Amino acid sequence: MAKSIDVSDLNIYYGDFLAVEGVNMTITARSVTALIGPSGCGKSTFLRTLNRMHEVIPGARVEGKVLVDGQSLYDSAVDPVEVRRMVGMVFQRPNPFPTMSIYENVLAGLRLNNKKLSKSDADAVVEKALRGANLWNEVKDRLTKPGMGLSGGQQQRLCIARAIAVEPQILLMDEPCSALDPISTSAIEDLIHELKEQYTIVIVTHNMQQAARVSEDTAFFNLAGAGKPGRLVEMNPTKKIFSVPDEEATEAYISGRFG
Amino acid sequence: MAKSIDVSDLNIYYGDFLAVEGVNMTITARSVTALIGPSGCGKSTFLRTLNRMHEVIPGARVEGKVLVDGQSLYDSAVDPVEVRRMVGMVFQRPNPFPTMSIYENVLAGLRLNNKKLSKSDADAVVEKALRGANLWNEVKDRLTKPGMGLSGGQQQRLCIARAIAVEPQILLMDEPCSALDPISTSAIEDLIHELKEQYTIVIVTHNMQQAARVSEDTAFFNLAGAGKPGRLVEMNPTKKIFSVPDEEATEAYISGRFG
Amino acid sequence: MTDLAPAPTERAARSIKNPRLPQYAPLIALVVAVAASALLGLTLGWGVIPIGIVAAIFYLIGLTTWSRIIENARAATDRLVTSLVWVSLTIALIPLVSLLWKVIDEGKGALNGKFLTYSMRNVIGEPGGIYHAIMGTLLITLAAAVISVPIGLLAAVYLVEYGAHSQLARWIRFLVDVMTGIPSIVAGLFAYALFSLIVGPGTQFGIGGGVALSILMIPIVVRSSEEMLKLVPADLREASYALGVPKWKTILKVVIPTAMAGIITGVTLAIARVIGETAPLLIICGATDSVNLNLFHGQMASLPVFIYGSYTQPGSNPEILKQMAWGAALILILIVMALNILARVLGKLFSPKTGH
Amino acid sequence: GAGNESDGSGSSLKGTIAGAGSSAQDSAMKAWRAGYQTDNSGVTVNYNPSGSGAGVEQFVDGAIDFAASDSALDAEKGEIDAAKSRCGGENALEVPSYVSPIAVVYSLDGVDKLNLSASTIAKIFDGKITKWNDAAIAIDNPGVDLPGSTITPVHRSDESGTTKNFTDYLSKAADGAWKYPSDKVWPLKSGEAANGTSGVIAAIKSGSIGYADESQVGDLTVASIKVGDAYVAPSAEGAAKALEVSPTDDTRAEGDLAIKVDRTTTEAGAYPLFLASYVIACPTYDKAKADIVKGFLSYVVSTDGQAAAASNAGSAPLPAALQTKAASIINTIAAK
Amino acid sequence: MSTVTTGTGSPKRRLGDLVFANLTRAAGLTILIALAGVGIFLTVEGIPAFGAGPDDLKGHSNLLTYVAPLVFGTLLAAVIALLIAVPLALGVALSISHYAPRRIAAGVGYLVDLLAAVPSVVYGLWGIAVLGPKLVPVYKWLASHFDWIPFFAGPASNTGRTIFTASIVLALMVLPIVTAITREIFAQTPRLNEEAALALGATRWEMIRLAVLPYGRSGIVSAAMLGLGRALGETMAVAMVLSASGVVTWNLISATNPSTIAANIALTFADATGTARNALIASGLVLFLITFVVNFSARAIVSRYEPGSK
Ligand SMILES: Nc1ncnc2c1ncn2[C@@H]1O[C@H](COP(=O)(O)OP(=O)(O)OP(=O)(O)O)[C@@H](O)[C@H]1O
Ligand SMILES: Nc1ncnc2c1ncn2[C@@H]1O[C@H](COP(=O)(O)OP(=O)(O)OP(=O)(O)O)[C@@H](O)[C@H]1O
Ligand SMILES: [Mg+2]
Ligand SMILES: [Mg+2]
Repeated sequence: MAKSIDVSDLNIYYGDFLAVEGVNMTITARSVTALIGPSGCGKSTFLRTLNRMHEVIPGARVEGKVLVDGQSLYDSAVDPVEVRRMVGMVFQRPNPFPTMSIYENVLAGLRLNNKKLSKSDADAVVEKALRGANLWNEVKDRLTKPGMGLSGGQQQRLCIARAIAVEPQILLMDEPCSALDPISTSAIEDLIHELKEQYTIVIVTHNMQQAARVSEDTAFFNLAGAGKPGRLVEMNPTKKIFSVPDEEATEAYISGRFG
Repeated sequence: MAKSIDVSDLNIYYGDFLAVEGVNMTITARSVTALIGPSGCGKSTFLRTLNRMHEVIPGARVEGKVLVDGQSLYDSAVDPVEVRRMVGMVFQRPNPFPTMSIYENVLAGLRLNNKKLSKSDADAVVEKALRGANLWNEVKDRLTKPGMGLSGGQQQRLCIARAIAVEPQILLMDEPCSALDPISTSAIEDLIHELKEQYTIVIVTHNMQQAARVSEDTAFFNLAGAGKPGRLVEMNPTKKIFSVPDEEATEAYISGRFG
Repeated sequence: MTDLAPAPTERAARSIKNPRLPQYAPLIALVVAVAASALLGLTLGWGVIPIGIVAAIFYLIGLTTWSRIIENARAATDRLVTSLVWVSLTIALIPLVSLLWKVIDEGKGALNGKFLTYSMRNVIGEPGGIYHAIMGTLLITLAAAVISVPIGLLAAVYLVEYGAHSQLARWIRFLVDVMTGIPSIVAGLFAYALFSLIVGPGTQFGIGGGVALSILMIPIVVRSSEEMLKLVPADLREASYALGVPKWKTILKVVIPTAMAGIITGVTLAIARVIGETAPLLIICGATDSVNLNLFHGQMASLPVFIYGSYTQPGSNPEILKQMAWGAALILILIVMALNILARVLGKLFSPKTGH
Repeated sequence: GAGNESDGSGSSLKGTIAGAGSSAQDSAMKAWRAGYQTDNSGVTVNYNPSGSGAGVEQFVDGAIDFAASDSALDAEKGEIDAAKSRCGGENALEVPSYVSPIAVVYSLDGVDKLNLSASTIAKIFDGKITKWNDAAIAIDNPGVDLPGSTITPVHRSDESGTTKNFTDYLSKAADGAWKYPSDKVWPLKSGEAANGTSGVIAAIKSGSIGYADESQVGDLTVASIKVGDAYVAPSAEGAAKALEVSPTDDTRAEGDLAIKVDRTTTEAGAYPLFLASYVIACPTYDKAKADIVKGFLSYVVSTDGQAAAASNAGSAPLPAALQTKAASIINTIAAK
Repeated sequence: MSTVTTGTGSPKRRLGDLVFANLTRAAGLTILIALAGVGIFLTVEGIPAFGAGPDDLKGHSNLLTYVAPLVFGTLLAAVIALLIAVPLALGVALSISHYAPRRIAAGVGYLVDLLAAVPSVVYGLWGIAVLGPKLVPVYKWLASHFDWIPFFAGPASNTGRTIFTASIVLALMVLPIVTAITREIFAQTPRLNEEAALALGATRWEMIRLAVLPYGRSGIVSAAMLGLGRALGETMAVAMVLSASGVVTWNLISATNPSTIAANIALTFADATGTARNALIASGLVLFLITFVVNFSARAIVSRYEPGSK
């Protein structure tokens, strides 16, 4: 069910401010693509155009094309709500719904979309999603407890479970581990490994080692200068990026000489 | 006029929480001493005990001794107001008084004691302090403009000018460059070089290179473990710390293996 | 570097040890001031108030002068301001204590079984009850809440979620702020003028009071709800959108439930704020001494109006009615305080659990 | 419902009527309503002491069933015609229901008996006499040791029938010393203003003088006013006597028992500073209400009713002749 | 799995969103309409008063001379209240934000909020029964020693129910709101600026003068104006406490006092009929306009200085 993504000539604006310019990129289905680059270069901005979350911000808009298996996301006939069901997202800070139990959190995507689920179906969905997020064993005895009661890493996995419960085809992750301790981080990284069997995953990370560990392809974004828009400098298989990148800027960034 | 500082068996508390434990340290007059260490280890906390700014926080207190040229800062007969005049401080984020002009900002400290400063004396003090902070040439034509109108780096130098205008003997700086761009940073570093001719300077920094560039001595603070108080691990000449530190933890920290 | 400032040696000579007053100096000054003033006052036959005022003046002058002599001018100013701050706090709290004490002292005598269960119908020459006024107050306030809460909450949702940066929202936000300052009597006149034109001249009934109070209540509800909605992290909205949930459902199912504790607290405080209003009800609800539970017909009693009426027009049994007025004031204050406490409790009760 | 509002019924009458108007009659109304409602527990009589003017207006608007007013309907203001059209073209009924002496109250240390003539009272309230030991006061009070302190006159700040009758008395009895017309609103800006009778009572502190319904003066000392050559203290009997010597207004239609109060009577024992207040009703009502209005107002002017008012409101019972006339007028009330 | 396109047309906005968004907008508009309604209905019902004569205006020849003394009294009482309340409020706010230990500060804050929770009619009771009588000797003393100051010309009231007493009660009633706003602003003073001042060797008061007060200046002004708005419109306490004759006088301690618009309405509304009611409503409109202007300015000041707005 995973899908590939084709981005062509994408310009991303916040009002009049051009934040990211001229991105062309192809993201392979059932693989992990990492987005790296210095702060402010537009990684998050770009990521959010892939499920039309960008336009949630007032005044924000895009020019250009994003195709998911050939279907254009920004077609006027396309309902952004439907897009977001197809393209799930996990955020930097874990954000379970504080008023809901663990069980309800997992079901939130389905329930809020008016799916009438029988109790046994719902149980099945919850178990499947939590297992998928490697969280089942830790929480199966306290499903009715508030989701906020979990540790940070558990909360993040709960958010992943919540995202995959609606069975998206693509999963976007914006620095999913940056608020987590090393143990939780490695739990999430393991999870990403498993998830890519089924999902197309795009992950933003500041941690070069993480990019190297989890991704097949890496895209390096950079700013051409202060006040200039961010742009895609280079996209290549991760191995190549971390050994012999095409661009000098990539090399400089990866070796830690700036950023 | 600079003075040396002797710290012995200093325990620093926030209420019941022991933040820093058992510091013994001697800071040489007319030199720059850098404090380094991972976040939360108590560098800022320790620094603020050197001019009794620590006790500004409700419930905060210290045990132990801080001697400045043999005078105990925490003696009951000592007036903290006088201590702070003698030991100036520059903060992480530049904080000029927003309602005052550049000129008034520089004079703010002096005006407190010396209400009847003649215009010519005041002019002289302002010029001297601003020259001392390497800011005179940039602002001499707009002394009556608000201090907030300057760039971040200029604001920080304005704060330094404000601090040295009261002619302290010691200058404490808590990550004075962390909010600044590289060019402003190097202006401040140059300034520190000049200031140490006259002042005893203690600087907290996260930037190892900066510590190496500006300081004569370096003190490495660390946490013994999560929830445990911070402590001074090692203090040595900067050269030695960055080449052959006594402690393994120092080595690990400096080489970037943790923190 | 040119040396323009005073010679460094002079500065270096400055000692950090200034002479200082003992830590308990303010206490000593206070005791001495009070004692001196009391002595003076008792010999000259003053009352408590002049003694208090003179004691405060003695304290201010005494401590400042002492510090001026022993410490220095700056320290003296600092002590003067510190003392002024404490004196002003005392001055502000004395009336509150006096008021509460008076209400309790005068009001407790009125409290008995009949007081809360009887009305004033057919009661002459003996203490009756305020059941009719309590019911009126509760009904009118309930009506006000029923009008205000949906309008206020929805408007807050508009301000935070939909209008956000629009010109309209800016105006609404601004005028809501302005509206918080509408005099209550004007709200009463508005309701009166409104229903005079709609229903007929001189109409007085409970729902009119509800409308008048809601004019006072809506801005409070909007402001507090807006603050609470703004506190809901954008994260949560995004999390919900990212699950493919439409905006309106996100607001109803995620944003509002998350803010619920704060909203309820705000509404409760708004109720507490308007439940003691007198002036508008005097104009639009009138008064009666019987129980009237019909908001849409006939005059309706309320606690504040009962207090006002009983105290200012006690008729032929002034002692009885004045005592009842104090009793009703006590009940009213208790209700308001109970609402304030309830607001806190509800806030705790509805706030999202973290489950420890 | 409240513990005292039972639903059991003593008579077959059932229904609610509403009245409004005179606040002076409020205490009496309470007594009347209580008495009548006790006998007829299915009946509710509401009364809103909103003020005479408001009562008449609401009556004319048809918002209430009867009004109570401290002054008779005023032909000049068109009230009689308005009331007539309210009552479907028939003249409204108007009978005195409440008569109460108005006391001149004062507080003065060491002086517990005070005699005042109308013109002295007028000068005091007009600010012409400002000290207690003024010659004009001394003349009325030989042998009394009057202090030289300032007099603070206290008056009503709200509109009031008491004020209207007090100023009416001054304008008629004070030999020109009071040049303001009779009015519900106190005509002067000087002196201490107090809201309501109780406000006036509360404001009478040492050195003050005021006027208030006699039934509510409580422990305060009251002055005697000069009637003829004697000084008369306020009392229900004195007021009743003064009322008896006052003629009814014969320009009025039948059923309108307006009285032209004689403020300058010299009748021995009469106390002409009093307030006479009326109830105003229509001759016909809906079937549902006619019996209740008739029953209630009959009770008001009955001996029982007047006695109840006298004991609860301290009013003077209507003189027998007036009472009979009033009762017969009320008795004409009928269903449409 | 669902497809991305959902039919033809432009489902940019879903029905639910459309309905809900408009519902909330309607609620917002209702508020604007209500506010306009207050002005409109008061105007409509107030207009007949322009034709009112002395009968309906307590002897005044026209509406203007009727309302003018009331406006005077309203402003006088409110301004005196403010003169008392603002310095006190600043003191209380500072004690909460910068002087009291945190535990005490919370308690004090709660007590001050309690002042706001007391219904105005109870203030009225207290003013008549406690404050007024307690102030009588003070007034007597002022009148006998300071009668050369017009404010204290006397003769002193016997009951203490003067405009000055009313102003003190008003001051108590506006104290909480002024305190709440200023303490909020003081507490928001950037810690950095406070520490900058302390690190220069400032005493606590000098720190407040250097960092706190300048930062809160506009907030103090607008808090005072909001307090003014409250004081102008406060009704019952004044109506109960004040012995109101409706004169224009600067004498603050005598028995003969100016009245305020709000108190005048509350006291005379029940008795008023016909055009007299219209006149009261017209005076209410004047009060509405005054408070509107005051609150409007106050809010305008606040929003001008609010961080993030231009
Ligand atoms: N809501 C917004 N409105 C306006 N500009 C924005 C907004 N969010 C981000 N930007 C701007 O867009 C540019 C790209 O920001 P973005 O957050 O995408 O960077 P990033 O690469 O994700 O950085 P980081 O690594 O810090 O997360 C920046 O210049 C940023 O200031
Ligand atoms: N105001 C305070 N109240 C209570 N605890 C505090 C306070 N400020 C700091 N701490 C605690 O004291 C310890 C030391 O903090 P401090 O700010 O001195 O660390 P630091 O080394 O300066 O860190 P950083 O590099 O992040 O500035 C930390 O555990 C911190 O949580
Ligand atoms: Mg980002
Ligand atoms: Mg720090």
